[in-house]
This record gives sequence, C-alpha cells and structure tokens, in this order.
Amino acid sequence: GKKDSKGNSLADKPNKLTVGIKFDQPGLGLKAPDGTFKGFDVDVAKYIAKELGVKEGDITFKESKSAERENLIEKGEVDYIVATYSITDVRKEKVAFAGPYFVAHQDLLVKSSNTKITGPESLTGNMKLCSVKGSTPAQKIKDKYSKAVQLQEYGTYSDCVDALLSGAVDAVTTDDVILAGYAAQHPGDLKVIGKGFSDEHYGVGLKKTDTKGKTAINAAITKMIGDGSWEAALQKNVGPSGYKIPAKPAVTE
Amino acid sequence: MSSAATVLYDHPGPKAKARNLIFSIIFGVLLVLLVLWVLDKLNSKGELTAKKWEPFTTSNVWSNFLLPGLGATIKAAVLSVIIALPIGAILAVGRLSDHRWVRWPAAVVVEFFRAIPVLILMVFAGEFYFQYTDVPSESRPLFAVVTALVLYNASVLAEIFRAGIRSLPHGQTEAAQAIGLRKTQMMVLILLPQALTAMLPAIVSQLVVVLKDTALGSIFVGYAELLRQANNLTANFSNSVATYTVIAVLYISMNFILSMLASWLEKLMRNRRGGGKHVPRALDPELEVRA
Amino acid sequence: MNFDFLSNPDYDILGAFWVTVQLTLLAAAGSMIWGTILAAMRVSPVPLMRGFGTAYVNIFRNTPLTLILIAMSVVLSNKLGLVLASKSSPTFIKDNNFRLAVLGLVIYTSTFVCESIRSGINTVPAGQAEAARAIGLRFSQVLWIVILPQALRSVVAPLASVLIALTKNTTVASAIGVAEASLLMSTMVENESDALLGVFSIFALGFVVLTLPTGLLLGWVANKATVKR
Amino acid sequence: MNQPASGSGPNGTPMISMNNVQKHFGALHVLKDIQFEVPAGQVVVVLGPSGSGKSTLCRVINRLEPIDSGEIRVDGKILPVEGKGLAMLRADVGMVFQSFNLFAHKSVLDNVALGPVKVRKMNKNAANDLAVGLLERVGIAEQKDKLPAQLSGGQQQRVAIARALAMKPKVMLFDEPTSALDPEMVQEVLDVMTSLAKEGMTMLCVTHEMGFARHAASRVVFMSDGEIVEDSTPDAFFKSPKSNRAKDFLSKILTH
Amino acid sequence: MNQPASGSGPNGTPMISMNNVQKHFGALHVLKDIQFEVPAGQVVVVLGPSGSGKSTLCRVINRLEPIDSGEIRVDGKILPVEGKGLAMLRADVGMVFQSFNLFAHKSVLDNVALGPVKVRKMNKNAANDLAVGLLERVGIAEQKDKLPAQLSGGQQQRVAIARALAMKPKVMLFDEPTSALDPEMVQEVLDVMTSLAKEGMTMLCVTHEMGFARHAASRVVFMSDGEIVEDSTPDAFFKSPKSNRAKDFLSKILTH
Ligand SMILES: Nc1ncnc2c1ncn2[C@@H]1O[C@H](COP(=O)(O)OP(=O)(O)OP(=O)(O)O)[C@@H](O)[C@H]1O
Ligand SMILES: Nc1ncnc2c1ncn2[C@@H]1O[C@H](COP(=O)(O)OP(=O)(O)OP(=O)(O)O)[C@@H](O)[C@H]1O
Ligand SMILES: [Mg+2]
Ligand SMILES: [Mg+2]
Repeated sequence: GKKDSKGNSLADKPNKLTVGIKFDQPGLGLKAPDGTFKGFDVDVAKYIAKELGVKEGDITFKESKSAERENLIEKGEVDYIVATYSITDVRKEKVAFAGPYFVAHQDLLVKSSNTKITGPESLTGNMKLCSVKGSTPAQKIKDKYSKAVQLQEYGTYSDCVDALLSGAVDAVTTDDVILAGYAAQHPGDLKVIGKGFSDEHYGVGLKKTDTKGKTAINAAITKMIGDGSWEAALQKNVGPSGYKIPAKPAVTE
Repeated sequence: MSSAATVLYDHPGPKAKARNLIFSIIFGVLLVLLVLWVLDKLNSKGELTAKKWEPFTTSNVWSNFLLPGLGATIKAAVLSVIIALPIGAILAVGRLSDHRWVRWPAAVVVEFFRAIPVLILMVFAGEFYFQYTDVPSESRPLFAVVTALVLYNASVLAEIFRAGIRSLPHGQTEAAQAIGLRKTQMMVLILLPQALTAMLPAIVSQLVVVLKDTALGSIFVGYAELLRQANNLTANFSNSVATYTVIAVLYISMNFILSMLASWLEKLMRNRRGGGKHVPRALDPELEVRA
Repeated sequence: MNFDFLSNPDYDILGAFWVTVQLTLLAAAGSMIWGTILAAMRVSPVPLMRGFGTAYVNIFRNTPLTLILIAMSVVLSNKLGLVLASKSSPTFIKDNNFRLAVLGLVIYTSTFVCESIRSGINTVPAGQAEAARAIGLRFSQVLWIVILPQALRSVVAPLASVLIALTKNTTVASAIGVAEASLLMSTMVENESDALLGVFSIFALGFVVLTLPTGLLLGWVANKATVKR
Repeated sequence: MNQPASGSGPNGTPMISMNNVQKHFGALHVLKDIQFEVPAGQVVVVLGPSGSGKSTLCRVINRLEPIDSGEIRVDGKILPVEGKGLAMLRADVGMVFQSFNLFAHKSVLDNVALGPVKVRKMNKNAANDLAVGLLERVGIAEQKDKLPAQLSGGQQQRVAIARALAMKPKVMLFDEPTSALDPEMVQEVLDVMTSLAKEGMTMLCVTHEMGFARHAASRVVFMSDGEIVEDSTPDAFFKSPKSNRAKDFLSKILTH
Repeated sequence: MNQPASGSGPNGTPMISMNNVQKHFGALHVLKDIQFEVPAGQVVVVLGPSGSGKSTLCRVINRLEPIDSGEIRVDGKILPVEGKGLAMLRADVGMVFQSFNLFAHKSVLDNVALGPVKVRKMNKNAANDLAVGLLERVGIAEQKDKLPAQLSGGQQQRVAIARALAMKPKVMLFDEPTSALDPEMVQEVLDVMTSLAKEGMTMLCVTHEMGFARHAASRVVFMSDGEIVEDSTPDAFFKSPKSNRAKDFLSKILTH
C-alpha cells in the first residue's frame, strides 16, 4: 500500500490506502470473525478514504499496536492511523495529527449492579482496578486519586473485562469510548460511570511533512461531523452501551 | 505391563490384582468428583453456555483467527529449526575441534545462549530490530521470535549433535581410521550421518520445545501466533475459558503428535541398529527437559 | 555501551532478580513434591493412576508455559475462584499473582521432574530387581533398599537441567504481571532506547550468574553420585 | 521325550518338580508341557541352542516369570504366587545370573549380608561373619569392602554365588554363570561350582561349559524349541546323542 | 625374553618390526620395551591374560594408539605420525576388531566398497565388483544389500574381514575376532582366517582360540604385564611353556 507515483501527499488522489487501526478493540477497531473490520475508528478511516477518493475495497487495514504507531507512520508502512491515537506534543515531534475527531475522557467501567463506585475518588483501599500492561491511565488514578487502590495488569482490555465480569476486579479504567465498546458487548451487565476526568483528543496520525494531506483529512473530518455520519457511526458502534454521545469536537489541528 | 513396572513389581497374583482394582476405583471416584466440581464452577460463571463455544464450530473463526495463528506458530518454529540446525552442527563440530582457538569460542557461544531465557533474548531482538534496522513492522515480531529461538536452539542442537557424535561407539572412529580415511572424510562419511540419524528423535523432540516457545512471542513482541489469537477471539466473544481450552487442545495435539513421532523414530533407530546395544538414549533427559 | 540507567532509582534491578530467585526456589520445591507424587503414580501398578499420570504429563508438558500461566490467572483464579491470598489484604493482587505464577510453574515443571525420576528408575537394570527378589526381598524392600538408592543418584543430572530451565522459565511470569526480571527489562528497553545493549548485557549477566554456577555445582554432584556399573 | 537317570532323591521328595508346565511370551510358546524333576543332591546341566527356553526354565522355578499353566513344586511345596510365601520360597532357592546382578551401590560384604539380615532376620554381626566366611570360601574375602564395579567379572560372579549361598538355599539355579566372563576367569567360577556340587548341593545349571557338564553333572538335559528333547547321563549324551537336534548342536559346539 | 623362530621374511624386510616400543596409559606401563618382528607371510598368534597389553600391541601398529618412544616400521617404512602419510599406511594394514565395528548406517556392500572408493580412489563400479568378489570369498555375497544389524555376529565379522581385505593390505591385524560371537558362530570366522593364513597373508592375531593357534600359527607370542614373555612355535609353546606365567595361563585356559 504505497502511495502512487504522482506525489507524496495524501491529498494527491492516491488509488490505494493502507490504514492503521486497532484489531482487538470492540466498538472502535475490531477484526470480526468474518475478516471484516468494525468500529467507530474504522468508520472514520473509511469516511476519510472516501473523501480522498479511494474506494472501500482499496483500503488495506493494518494492525497498529500503541507502541508502534509513530514508527509505522515514519517508515511509511501506513498512510494514516485512526486508532484511539491521542494528540500529544511529544508525538507531534515525530508525526502530524489531523482532527481531533473525538474527545474522550478517562473513565471507569464497572458492573451495572455496582453502586459503590461513582468516580475515581470512590476507589478506596482494597478496591481492585484493572488496566493493560504499561498503560498510563491506571497509574494516573493511583497517583491522583487513590494510592491504596490495587492494580491488576493484563495484556488486553478483554482480559480485564473478563476479570470484571467474574468479580476478580472491581473496575476497569481507560478512555470512556473504549469502555463503552465493551459495555455495548455486554448490555445490562456493565456500565461506564460517565464522570470523565481527563481529556484525550483523538487525532488521525500521518506523515509530519504532509501538510496538504493533513488539510485534506481535516476537511474530511469536518464534513463527517457536519453531515451526521459522525453521530450515526458513534450511535451504531457504542450506542447500545447507554453511553451518552458527547459533544462534537472542533477540528483544531 | 510397561517396562518401568517390571523393574519395580513382581508379576501380580490374584491378591495384588484385587488390591490394584480397589485403588483404581477409589482414585477414579476422586477424579470424577474433581471434574464435576470444575464443571459446576464453570457453569455457575456461565462459561459452559453454547454461546461461548459455538464460535468454534463456525468456519470463519478458524479461517480468520485460529488457522492463521496456527500457521504463524508453525512458520516461526519451522524457520527457527531450519536455521538453527546448520548453525548447531557448526557449533558442535567447533566444540569437538582439536584446536583450542576453535573449541573455546564455540563453547562460550553455546553456554551463553543456553544460560539466557528465550524471553530475554526476544525482548532484546525485538527492540534491536526496531531501533537499528529497516525490517518492516509486520515482519519485526517474526524476526524477533525467530532470532531468539535460533540463538537458543542452535546452542541446544549443538549439544545434541555433540552428544550424538560422542555417543557413537568409538569403534566407528577406529574402523574409519583403520581403513585409511582422513579426519574430514571420517566426519562427513561416517560420524555426522550416524549422529544425525541417531539424534533425529532428539531433534524432533526439540521441535516440541520450539513450538511451545513461539508462544513467548505473544508476551512482549506481539507476534500473531496461536496464543495471541486469544485476544481477537475474546474481544469478539468474551469467552476466555472456551478460547484458552481450544487453543490448549491445538497445542497439545500438535506437540503430542510430534512427541509420538519422536518416540517412533527412536524405536525405529533402535531396531535398525539391532537390539539397541549401541544406540544412545536419543531422548537424553538432559536435553529433553530443557524447556 | 551506555550504563547510565544503573543510577536511575526507578529501576530496581536487584529487586526484580530477587523476585526471579523467589519464584525459582518456591516453584522448585513445589515441583519436586508434586513431580515425585506424579512419578509414583506413573510407575504404580494401579492402571488408573498410571493413566492419570501419563495424561497429566502429556497434557501439561505439551502446553506452552505462557498459556498455563495466563490460564492460572484468567481461568483458575477468576473463574474457579481459587485465590491464594487474603482478599482483604492491601497487596492481594500482587501476592495472588505471584503465588499463581508459582503454582503455574509447579504444574508445568513437575512434568519434567516426574519424567526425570521415572527415567532414573528406568536406568536401574531389571537384573537388580530380579536379584533382589531372588534372595527373597519383598516389594517395599526391593524398592527402598535396591531401586530407589540407585535411581536417585542418576536423577541428579536431569534434575539439575530442570532447575536451570525453571530459573529461565520464571521470566514467563511477566505474562500475568509479576514484576520479575524480564518485565523490568521490557520496560527499560522501551524507556532507555539508547542503552539497549547495556540493558541486555545486565540482564543476560544476571541469568548467567544464576544458572551457570547451579549447572556446574549440580553437574559435579551428579558425577559424584553416579553408580558405577 | 525320554525320562531316564532321574527319579526321586534320597528322601523321596524331588527338590524341584515341574508338571505339565506351559509358558508363552505373547504368541511364542517357550515352555511346551514341561515334565521334569530334580531330586535332592543331583546336579543337572541344561544345554540347548540360543532361544530354546533354558533361561525361562530356570526363571519360572522361583517365579521371576509366571507360568501359564501346570504345576511347579519346590521341595514338595507348590510355588506360592505372591506375597510373603513367595518371598520365603525364593529365599530357599539360590539364583546366579549370567550378568551377576550384584547390587551396584553396596559393598561386596553388604551384598552378601543383605539377604540374611533383611530376609532371615539374622543380626548384623552374625550376618557379616557368615558373609566373610562365604567370601573366604569363594576366595575373595580380601575384596569385601570394594564396590562390585571394582572387581573383575570372575570375582563378581563368585560374590554372586556367595550372596546366594548366604541364604542357605535348598537348591541353586545357575543361568549361564560363566558366559559373560573373560576366558581366564571361567575356571575360577567353575571351580566354585564344582566344589558346591561335590558337597551335595542340588543344582540346576544352564551352561555351555562342556567340561563342567561332563565331569560334575549327574544328568544332562537338552532343550530345543521349548521342549526337553533329551534327558540322560553326561556320558550317554555326549557319546551318543539320540536326536538330530542334539547331534547338530554338539557338532557346532565341539569342533573348535 | 627369548627371540626364536622368527627372523626376516623371504625378501629380507620384516612386514612389521617394533623396536624398543614403550607405551603408558597414565601411570600404567602397558608396553614395556617391546622388541618384535613379523616377517612377511608369517601368522603370529598373540596370547596372554586380560590386561596384558595384547590389544594395545595391535593398536599401536597402525597408530590407533600413539606410542611413547621406540620405533615401529611397517614393510620397512617408519610409521608416520599424522596426516596423509598415516592414512595411507593404515590403508595398507587391515584391522579386524572384536566388536566388528561395521559402519552401521551403510549396507554390507558399501561397507566393503567404501575404502577402495574413498581411499584408493577406485571407481565405484570396480570397487563394487571387488567387494562382491570378497563377500563371495567369505561366503556372504547374498547378504550384500542388508544393513550390518540384520546380520548375525559371525556374518558381521566376515564382512569386517572382507572390508579389511578390500584395501589389499600387506598385513592383517586381528584383535580377538571371535570373542564377541555366540559359540556356534566362532567356527565360520576361524575358517575364513585359516584360509587367509594358507594363502600366505601376513597376520597378527590376538585370540583365545587354541585350535587356531595350534594349527594355523607359524609362531605364538605370549604376553604378560606388557612384556613379551615367550615367543616360540605353537608346538613348543603348548607342549613345554618355559615361563611360570605361561604355564599358569595355559592351565587356566585349557582345563575347561
Ligand atoms: N521377557 C520376554 N518377553 C518376550 N520374549 C521373551 C522374553 N524372554 C525370553 N523370550 C523369548 O523366549 C524364548 C526363550 O528364551 P530363553 O531366554 O529362555 O532362551 P535361552 O535358551 O535361555 O537362550 P540363550 O541361550 O540365548 O540365553 C526366546 O525366543 C526369547 O526371545
Ligand atoms: N584407553 C586406555 N586408557 C587407559 N588405560 C587403558 C586404555 N586401554 C587399555 N588400557 C589398560 O591397559 C592395559 C592393557 O590393555 P589391553 O587392552 O592392551 O589388554 P589386553 O591384553 O588386550 O586385554 P583383554 O584380553 O582384556 O582384551 C589394561 O590394564 C587396560 O586397562
Ligand atoms: Mg538364556
Ligand atoms: Mg584386548
């Protein structure tokens, strides 16, 4: 999936695209058993591709694990990445971001029956919180809200959710929209608390030098938000969880 | 009765047979109770519902998750062994050399890579390829897994070969010398071929170790082998018990077949050499147990 | 090579290796006990026990350790409710994971202990037992006076390799978040990307220090113990 | 099949008697309806080609191999099938193996004294005295503190004989006791066996040593394919074997 | 020590000559100042108790064991110590081992043809013809495609002799070629050796087969403790051994 001969910019009408997404995140980027990809990130990625003039059949999705994302872009292995990719200054030294197309907030996922946990402050000692190995959200809770809380780390959020369902942990923490994806998988069993306590601006990552491409993607995002596809996509992918669709973000990059 | 039993036990008489039967029954009842308890627990957690197991009856789950994972596992294992074999043979010949300046470096390499956990090698290799090479991200996990497995297994195979050559009756060397073969001719025509066949079972058993070790690729370097497919499966179906069970069954069957093959080969070798008088125990416990 | 990271207080390298050593010692003790029981089953005259022993060994020896350890946490602890620490303890998760890791290592390593012991028994020539029976020794006497003393001596060498393999296998405990050496190393190589070789050589050295002397010492013991025939 | 030269011993009860004994290894019929007695005091040498069932004949007598059917008696008592009874019977039947089978981890003295202490419940000192006496008799008392592996084959086999004798057995079984030995060591073992024979020990010996068979045996039994084909005096057997199988066997063994 | 009955062969140069040969294994002195010749065409049988150094005497001749000091010549040429020279000399000296040592992974035919092809650089077809001829001569041509393990011991040893002969050796060394064989197979190997002796092959044979020593040997050499104690004709040796060690040895060997 390399760019065609016309030029280096995504704005130059490529005929094929390689797009980085998550493969194992329900509601955002998930590889389904039939080999197709589902989720809000996937829908955003497809919308952008359409605006760039690429047919859906000409998109190749590629798994982009969190730690690999800058590298994938720098080496040109993907054209752009839509994978719960928060815009930060450190990352901006290596890649460019378009968007944001979504503003997420760190939040907690608990069992629907749980009334004790109402927010990060209510995580008292001996409560067990789950997150993925090497991720920052869990550490943030320990540092800011509750030193006594115990941390279980797994390789994936699925294992955390599994532990939550079987009662081995009390809460799972990460961005609300990711949690909503899982809640949508288990309607009635799980709920997102809904008291977000930080802002994560999800952007579309692309080559640092491709200013024209960035402008084109920004335009696509703006259009998607404007024409109702944005809300529809969210509703379809994470709506069933009861998650309240947040306000539309302003494209600022 | 198995051969182990005849060393230990006399041929049982009627009383011994009755006693064994009673123990069998008691033990059997305990086993059944344990199994029932586990099933009951799983059932109470809803892990035995059809919904959680059904996915494995659909072809999509196999063609998109399990089979590609299995393929990746086998690919990494086979690549590792194929690359490690010649390196191992060279290291073995090096360790058997008459020259100290060949023997020592070979020994250091072998002992070093046998002392270090494969996982540590894998983390290093993954980061190394990430920082210093242009290997594309897709292939990087495979490279990391294969590199670590090759470094470790070449060392182990070197020891297997060395043991194989040394286990050959000394008479083979002497007979070869006595008809006037030179040192290289002796190695190539007489010793290596016999060591290789004699050690074939051990080499196949090593393949079992390699196959299991590919699963280490799922911990840090993110190689999309069989065990890692559990992420995709549980993300879709939230059925961890079913998923890990199915994956375990796949590993166990593959490795069991390989182990059978190894012991079949061992028997074959034993028979071919007549009564096994000079056949080394191919599944040398020293090498067999290294995991 | 760059070794600046050695002065960074965030990296408790000795602490991580101490966890590795603890995992090794506890799992070694457990594997010896359970492995011996399994071996006893595998050579017992009771067919069902033999069958169980054989099945156990074939199942767990052929399963990747990584999978066993993950199953310890995800299946055994979370689903079957087996917890190995007090739920009200402020360090419950850490303790529980550590103990689950030990248990998983025992479940896996005991298969190798069992096979070493069994092959030790097999190295005792059948003639030894026959000669013992022929002078009128009974089953327990044959076992304790003639077979086991000889079998145990030939078991030292294979058990030494099992112990070394176990030391290295404790790294897999990182799969369920136990803070041993490999977990720390993986964090460090990401954070200290300019010191990759330095980090690797420190951890490699750590394992060489842990495994080489064990191997040499036990190899020497094994040599001393061998029954000359 | 012929049944001469035997009968029952001085006290009327044969030391070993086998009646219609059948034994298979899987499909292989290794003992075919064996009918056979060893009266007390007799020395019986068993000859026959490899695989003819000689070792098996020896080994069923103290039930190191169980039989399929038939009856075996030792000193008139039916062979028990298991437990203490079998152990006690085995203690009464001395056995010497081709490969010595000394307990590799025990000293020569302990090898000999073990049985008296553990089976005959003799006290340790008495057993050691007995053992030293027997080791002197077989000519290796000075080696008593060595491990078996430090002895030559001939010495090891003599220890094995002493070990069997220490149980004060009623009958001794020898299964090719000299065929694993270097030629010069054969004689020292045969000497011990010959002196035992002279002292009136009841013995059943599988051996290829024709000299021993000729000079020390009361009877020679020739086996082939699981059957006892001839059973006669040594003189009769070596001078005029009756069956072709025996003739063939003798011609091969005696030429060189 | 006495040095009779020998001298040099028809052409004056002895086929094997050893001068002041010394050999130790660690502290053990296994060849003590050996002085010894085998003239072309002679058949020399070496006798002696176990551990007396017979095998070592054989093995130093083609340098399977190096010597500490002294001189060994084969057909007049000093034994090279390594490299191509040593390999070529070894090709000229045939050796037959107690344990046959056939190449276990090669067919009988390949075992015999390997040396001619790889060492003598003969072409494959010619070597195969030669091999078949030799296998016929030792009586097992029909087994040529089998693996060694499929043959009886006696057959394997005959293949080993054919393998040695295929190199067209000037002299043949035999180290107890029959002592690993079942008694019924000894004769077939001795027959081959006897016919070789009759054809005039120079042979040095360590063996305990007294029949062979008496009938086929030109000389008998008796070793004890690393020394050549007697060196005489078979008749003289067996009828009137001079040393006590030889008398003692013969008495042990010949009684049974
Ligand atoms: N444990 C066993 N299992 C199966 N077959 C056996 C067993 N022991 C002996 N046999 C077979 O039974 C037959 C008789 O064996 P046995 O050892 O009694 O013969 P033998 O006359 O003592 O021979 P040899 O002179 O070689 O010692 C042989 O064909 C042998 O292969
Ligand atoms: N490779 C070796 N290392 C150490 N000692 C050895 C070695 N080979 C032989 N010996 C010792 O040297 C002495 C002579 O051995 P050698 O094999 O020549 O005797 P032999 O007369 O052939 O005996 P046998 O009749 O038992 O074959 C023996 O004491 C033996 O133990
Ligand atoms: Mg036998
Ligand atoms: Mg010798």
